[in-house]
Amino acid sequence: MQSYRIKKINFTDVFMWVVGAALLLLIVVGSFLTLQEEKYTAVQWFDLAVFGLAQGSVYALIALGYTLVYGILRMINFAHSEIFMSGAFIGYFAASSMQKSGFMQENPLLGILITFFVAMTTSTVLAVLLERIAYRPLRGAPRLVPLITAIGASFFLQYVFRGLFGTHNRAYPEIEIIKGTVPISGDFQIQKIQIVVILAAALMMALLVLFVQYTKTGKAMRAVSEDKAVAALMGIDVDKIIVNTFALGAALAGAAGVLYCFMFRIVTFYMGFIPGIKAFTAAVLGGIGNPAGAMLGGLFLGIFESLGPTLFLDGLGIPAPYQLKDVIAFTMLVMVLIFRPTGILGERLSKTKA
Amino acid sequence: MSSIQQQNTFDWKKTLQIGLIGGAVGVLIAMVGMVEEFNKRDIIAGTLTMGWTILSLTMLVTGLFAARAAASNASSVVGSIVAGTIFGAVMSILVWIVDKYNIRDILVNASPTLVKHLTFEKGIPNGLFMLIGLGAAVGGLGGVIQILPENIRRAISLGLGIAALLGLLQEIIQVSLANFEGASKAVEWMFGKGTEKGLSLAGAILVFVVVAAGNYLWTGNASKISAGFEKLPQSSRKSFRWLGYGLLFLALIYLPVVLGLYLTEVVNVTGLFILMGLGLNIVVGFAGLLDLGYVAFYAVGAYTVGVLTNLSGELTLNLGWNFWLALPIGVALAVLAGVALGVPVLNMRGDYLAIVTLGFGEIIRILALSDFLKPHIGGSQGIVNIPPPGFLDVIIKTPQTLYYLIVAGCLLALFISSRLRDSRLGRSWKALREDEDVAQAMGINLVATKLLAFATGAAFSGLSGSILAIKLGTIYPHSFALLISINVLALIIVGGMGSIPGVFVGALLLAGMPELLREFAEYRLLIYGALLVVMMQVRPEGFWPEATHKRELHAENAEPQAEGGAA
Amino acid sequence: MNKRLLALLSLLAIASMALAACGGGGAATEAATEAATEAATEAATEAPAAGFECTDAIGCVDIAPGDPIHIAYALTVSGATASLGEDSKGAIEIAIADRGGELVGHPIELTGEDTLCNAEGGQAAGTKISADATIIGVIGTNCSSEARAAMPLISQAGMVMISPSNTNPDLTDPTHSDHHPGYFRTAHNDLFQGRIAAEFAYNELGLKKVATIHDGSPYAESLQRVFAEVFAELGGEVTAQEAVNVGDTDMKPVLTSIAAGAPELIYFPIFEPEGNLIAAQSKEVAGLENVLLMGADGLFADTFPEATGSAASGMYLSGPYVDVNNEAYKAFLQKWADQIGGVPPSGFHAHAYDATNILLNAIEEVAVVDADGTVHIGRQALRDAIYAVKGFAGLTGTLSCDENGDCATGEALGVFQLSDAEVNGAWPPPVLWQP
Amino acid sequence: MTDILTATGVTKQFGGLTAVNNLSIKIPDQSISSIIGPNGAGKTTFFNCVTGFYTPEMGAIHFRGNRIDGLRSDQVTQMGVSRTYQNIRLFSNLTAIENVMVGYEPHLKTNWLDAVFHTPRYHNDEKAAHEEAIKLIRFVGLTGLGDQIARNLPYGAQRRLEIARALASKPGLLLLDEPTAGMNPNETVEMMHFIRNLRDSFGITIMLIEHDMRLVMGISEQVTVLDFGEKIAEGTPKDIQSNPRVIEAYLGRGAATEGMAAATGKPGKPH
Repeated sequence: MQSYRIKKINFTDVFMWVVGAALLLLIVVGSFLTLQEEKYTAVQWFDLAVFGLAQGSVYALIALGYTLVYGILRMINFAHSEIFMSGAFIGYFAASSMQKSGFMQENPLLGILITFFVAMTTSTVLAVLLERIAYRPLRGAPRLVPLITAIGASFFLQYVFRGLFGTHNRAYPEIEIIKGTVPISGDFQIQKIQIVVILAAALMMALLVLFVQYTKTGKAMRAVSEDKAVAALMGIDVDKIIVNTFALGAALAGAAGVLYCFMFRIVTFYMGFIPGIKAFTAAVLGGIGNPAGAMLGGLFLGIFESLGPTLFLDGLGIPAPYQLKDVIAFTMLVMVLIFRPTGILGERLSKTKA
Repeated sequence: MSSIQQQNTFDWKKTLQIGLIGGAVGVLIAMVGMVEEFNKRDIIAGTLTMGWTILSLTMLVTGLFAARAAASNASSVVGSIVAGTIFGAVMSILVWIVDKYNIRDILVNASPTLVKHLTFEKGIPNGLFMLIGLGAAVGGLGGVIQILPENIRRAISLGLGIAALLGLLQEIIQVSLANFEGASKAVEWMFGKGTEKGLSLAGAILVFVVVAAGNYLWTGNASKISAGFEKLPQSSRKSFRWLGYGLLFLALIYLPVVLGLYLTEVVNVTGLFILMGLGLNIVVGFAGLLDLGYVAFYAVGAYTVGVLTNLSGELTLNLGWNFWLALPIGVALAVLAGVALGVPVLNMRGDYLAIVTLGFGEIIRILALSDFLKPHIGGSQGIVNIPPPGFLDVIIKTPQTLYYLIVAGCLLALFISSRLRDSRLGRSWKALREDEDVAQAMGINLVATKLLAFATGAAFSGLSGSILAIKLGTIYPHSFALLISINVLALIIVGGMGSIPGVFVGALLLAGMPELLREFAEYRLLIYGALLVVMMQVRPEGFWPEATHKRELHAENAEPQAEGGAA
Repeated sequence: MNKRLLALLSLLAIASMALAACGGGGAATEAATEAATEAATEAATEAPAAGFECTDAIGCVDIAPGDPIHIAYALTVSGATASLGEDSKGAIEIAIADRGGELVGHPIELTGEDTLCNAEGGQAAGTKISADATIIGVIGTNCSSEARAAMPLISQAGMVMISPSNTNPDLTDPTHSDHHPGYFRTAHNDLFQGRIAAEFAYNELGLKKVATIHDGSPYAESLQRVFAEVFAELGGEVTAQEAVNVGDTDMKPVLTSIAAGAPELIYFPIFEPEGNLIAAQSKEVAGLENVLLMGADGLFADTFPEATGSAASGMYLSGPYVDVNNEAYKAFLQKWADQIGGVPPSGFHAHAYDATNILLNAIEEVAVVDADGTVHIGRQALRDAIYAVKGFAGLTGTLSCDENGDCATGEALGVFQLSDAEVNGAWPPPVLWQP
Repeated sequence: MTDILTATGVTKQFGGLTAVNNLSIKIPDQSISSIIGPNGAGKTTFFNCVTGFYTPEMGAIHFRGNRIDGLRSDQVTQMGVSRTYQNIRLFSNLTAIENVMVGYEPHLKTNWLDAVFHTPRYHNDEKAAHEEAIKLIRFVGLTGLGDQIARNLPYGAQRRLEIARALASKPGLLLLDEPTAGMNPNETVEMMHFIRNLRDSFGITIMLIEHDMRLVMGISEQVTVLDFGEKIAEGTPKDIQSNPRVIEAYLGRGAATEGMAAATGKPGKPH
């Protein structure tokens, strides 16, 4: 038997490799040219990176919600971006009323905590309602059905918020203690708010890991994500665990909403859409269903978005590179999925379902 | 309360629950501003506004559900009245709060106008009593309808539905019938006079009675009629069918004359969506590949035609080609884009596919908008001065001339997609949709099959975009937002995934109707979203589900049928 | 087979009968299109009253006694840009009310179409308006993209349209395909606003280096382009012309890249909320701590300084300017408060008021009144009358329409400066400079 | 007798787990052979390797002398290998006839243009596929159920429909993965006759995975026993029944429910 195995390589694979190589070349050449120009100082690169890190932390928090739900239900909860928005929105009402009454100025820390609490509660309640009303009746339906429901729910929630609270921009109050910068050395300095965002996000992610690893509910969640039927046989209430997962992801999204608004301050009914898409991209980048992957993907995407347009495109002489930021993000997503279909860290549950 | 008693009476807890949920929905409808906004339109002139129609409908449905939860007929009606009363009470509490406290800073629609509307301008508390009374009455009506026999119930709901629809479309009906001298008197009687909108009260009652009675009689005799048709010999049945096609053809040709300028424009917009819907139906409905970036091909078609034909002199390419030359290139490039998108996503399943296609759509839109490509495709200023093409001696510019082009496009797409559906390729797509692994194991070449789905879908979309370019005469990147993809997706889902007639139904509902009700555009996406969620729960197969083909028992018919189609 | 043949024959018979019924001759399609396209003109020229012969080149509108003078608006009255449309609509209503709702003995009827600030909406509105032959003139559109799609139809139907807020230069550029006869505007061309902003920055502030940002909207892109061209022409340097996307929140990367060119001023004629984010985040970017900021009328709204916070203080805004001490304008604002309530939500109400008055004046001027009260209005005559408007004293200054349809002169523009007062809720800001 | 399928040293691993280890099998042409073994022995994994769902890390699989490991599953089917699934995987929203017509795919030449313009090729293809489907529907005893949506068919009918679909590709080798799972003893006996009839009518080779020992022993000409991915025995049913290693594999681990001793009529494990 000396015959050779017939190779699987075909036209489409070759095509994709060529495209991938071309893009890589573009990135390398672009970066080289930009750096050679020496238009930007080290301080500026540093600022961009820190900013990307802060942005990425928020993406990571939202991405965790996608990943947790996906891990358990194998479904993309498209409406998660609206859960994030709802937290930020209702948090705004808490924060601004505290600001008006002077409470926020007197007890800024307590005020911030209350804002977090209100936002996280709102998100959680909304997510649990959504699960109960829209998703639970669809267990076992074909895959497209819950996905379409989620898309519908996303638009419904977005426009309900628009109807309820109007279209005008609302701004979070400026809180004195998180304004200003912290010097590092020389010209290098970091915004206080960025430190707050990065630390808060890191703290919450750490808590999540501990929760999933060590609590009873967390273990049950892992069991359900491995095999629902077996978990049910072991006496785990699968429905309850699913609700818990939604609630957990939503709480993180609500917190992310508040952090996001501390950074950018503006609240609108459509604010969830773009961060939602980005966070989902991050979750897929890292390997959906894998919490560590979601965190890594979020940070990676944040930094990539912040540095990428300048680094890759500026040197190539492309005008207004930041307009193309999302093109870079999505192209990267496609490339990662082609060459590593299960994301950077891999889907945690890569059981092949043949 | 013993369990035996409970069977005879109704479940208090459940009724309360239904009433409260209904009330919450009512409050939501009021607070997102739909009551106030929709009250600008009358359904029955001077009697019933559209906002109230929606609220009453919610009450009616609440009553229906409450009645369904009860055991006996008598308790159904009582239950539905109770639920309706609770509905009214919840709304009253809302009105009372809105009236007493100023919460407009938070809830923008909690306005005095809303209070005025909801209390029938009778003030508090008189208006509130009326509101609760209305809730009880309409809820009770729901209960009564619920216990009626199925055929009467259907006749009543159809009658109400058609009357509401006519009232809603009054302006359009009146305008289009104005061309016919004889009809104007009847129209004046049927509809409100002068600037009034909606049906007249007498007209509404007439429409309701005629439709309801007609439906009742029809359902009674429909089976006889169709049986009579079945009894006819094969050949005369075929004659009838041809006669039907002929009449349809004539109707299509004369439609723009009857409809007039504006309605033809609405039909054209609907037609462009039908074209896209037929394409996406192949990708999503047949092959089960959820594509959220479908608008990209629409953009490619439009931009290709724009770049090749424009005379603006502002772009690097300044060809000024004839539209008929540019059209096939537009479609071809759309196909190419379809394949280019198809290749990277070949190995991706539903969820990944959705996000990647969405990203692809955004990439195309951002590139169209970018300063980077501005010299070539116009950037944010779009492409202007796309000249209208000529066909023989006619310049295709007015809605009426464009109509024929769009109808031709739709018929072509209809022809292609129904032919493909009934072929090997159609079966392969459906197999792919049902189970990709098994489909491949049946010998289906996934690469070719998927790429053909993407390519065919993209072709229709590209055609639609090419026509859009000459229809508008200018194209802007903003015309190719994600919302178009969502709109097309929603219309094929509402119509029925995989169902070709469903595309037409969906496009009429989700592209034609919104165009006629443009003043409510704000609520378009809210309603779409709710519609998608509700459809998936209640009727995932859509309003006009995909038909199954009878191929065994009618085996002897299969051959001549195929032949007939070819003729 | 025989049966099928029979069916086909009967089909043909029906078809030919139908054709005959339609007046016969020619293909069905031809008949259909002809009938429809001619409907508009036919209706317009239908049955002129005895004693009046319509000699107008593009037809006349005849208004029987008791029938209204019908004008329409095509404004963006819903959605994100609703404030722009409501602003114009209110002014139109006031202008009509000023005349007691009557003109040459006929009531004025105002009907409207929502244009949604996009080309599709503009086309739909244009089609609906052009289908109604009783309409004499149109006030609209708000967005330039709408006008591009609507104007060919409205011009074809013989109507006139006066826009209160289209600013795109193409629309009144006689060499451009988007220029149509019958189109006028009381809004200032972007060429004016971009120029005065650049002149202000170069001459008044004495700056030499600027950067611009747009958001991909045709309006902002065109305005920043004019600004940059004029600024370079004057001798300044434009260090960067950047762009962001609508929906972006993270402006720091783009601002950092702008900072590399060390501009003294950033001109971003965009909208909320991206404008707020740029203003707020610019203060946090190394190298831009002391940069001056300048926006345009897109940010000229009372919500902007409040939502931006302290960063908005000191910022310049260019925009339409009507002297609040002008008696006529004061009276107008009073009427607004009485008839509509509150204050106008956007900046183009004065332009809309002037546009309506120009239209109504011109109708009055060309109307031919019969003994029985029937009024005839020649469409070409109406156009000519508006082209001939000279020295019209409006709220936005003295307007004279040129042969391309531009009625504004650019004098109703100003540069404003925001201060802490506006951040704390005062509105509008004081004007700083007028060309 | 020639061998239609030869597997040599096939090894398939999942992470650290070796599902199939150095497995070599020869299947004679037009035979009926069975693979048995406890749960998780690697039977279905081997089927997946043969049908192109998996690519084995090592070894080679030849079908009619052509190497097929590493090919895509559609290519394998085109070469004449067809299969059914342990948990029925029909195209559940298509009718029974349509399911079978999809199975006929490898013999169709219709392309996009043929389908749109209804060329003679289209008519010939459709006619052939339709006739074949009707024939197979009748053969498997589903006459009159052809227009039913597959998911509405009763369980046994679904099993037979799946076989009809697999037969539609006119395979040389048919792999049946637990064809009697979930059937009662009567149905199982019926299935046994049906499988034999299948081989005799179509002259094809049949290979099955089965738990029901009565069926396996009653029908097979060759039995291969797997345990932990390795072949522990091979031979005629008689050899196998007396093989001590096999008995140990089944009984030694207390898997009495699937034991050889129960071979006398235990229904397959409930589905």
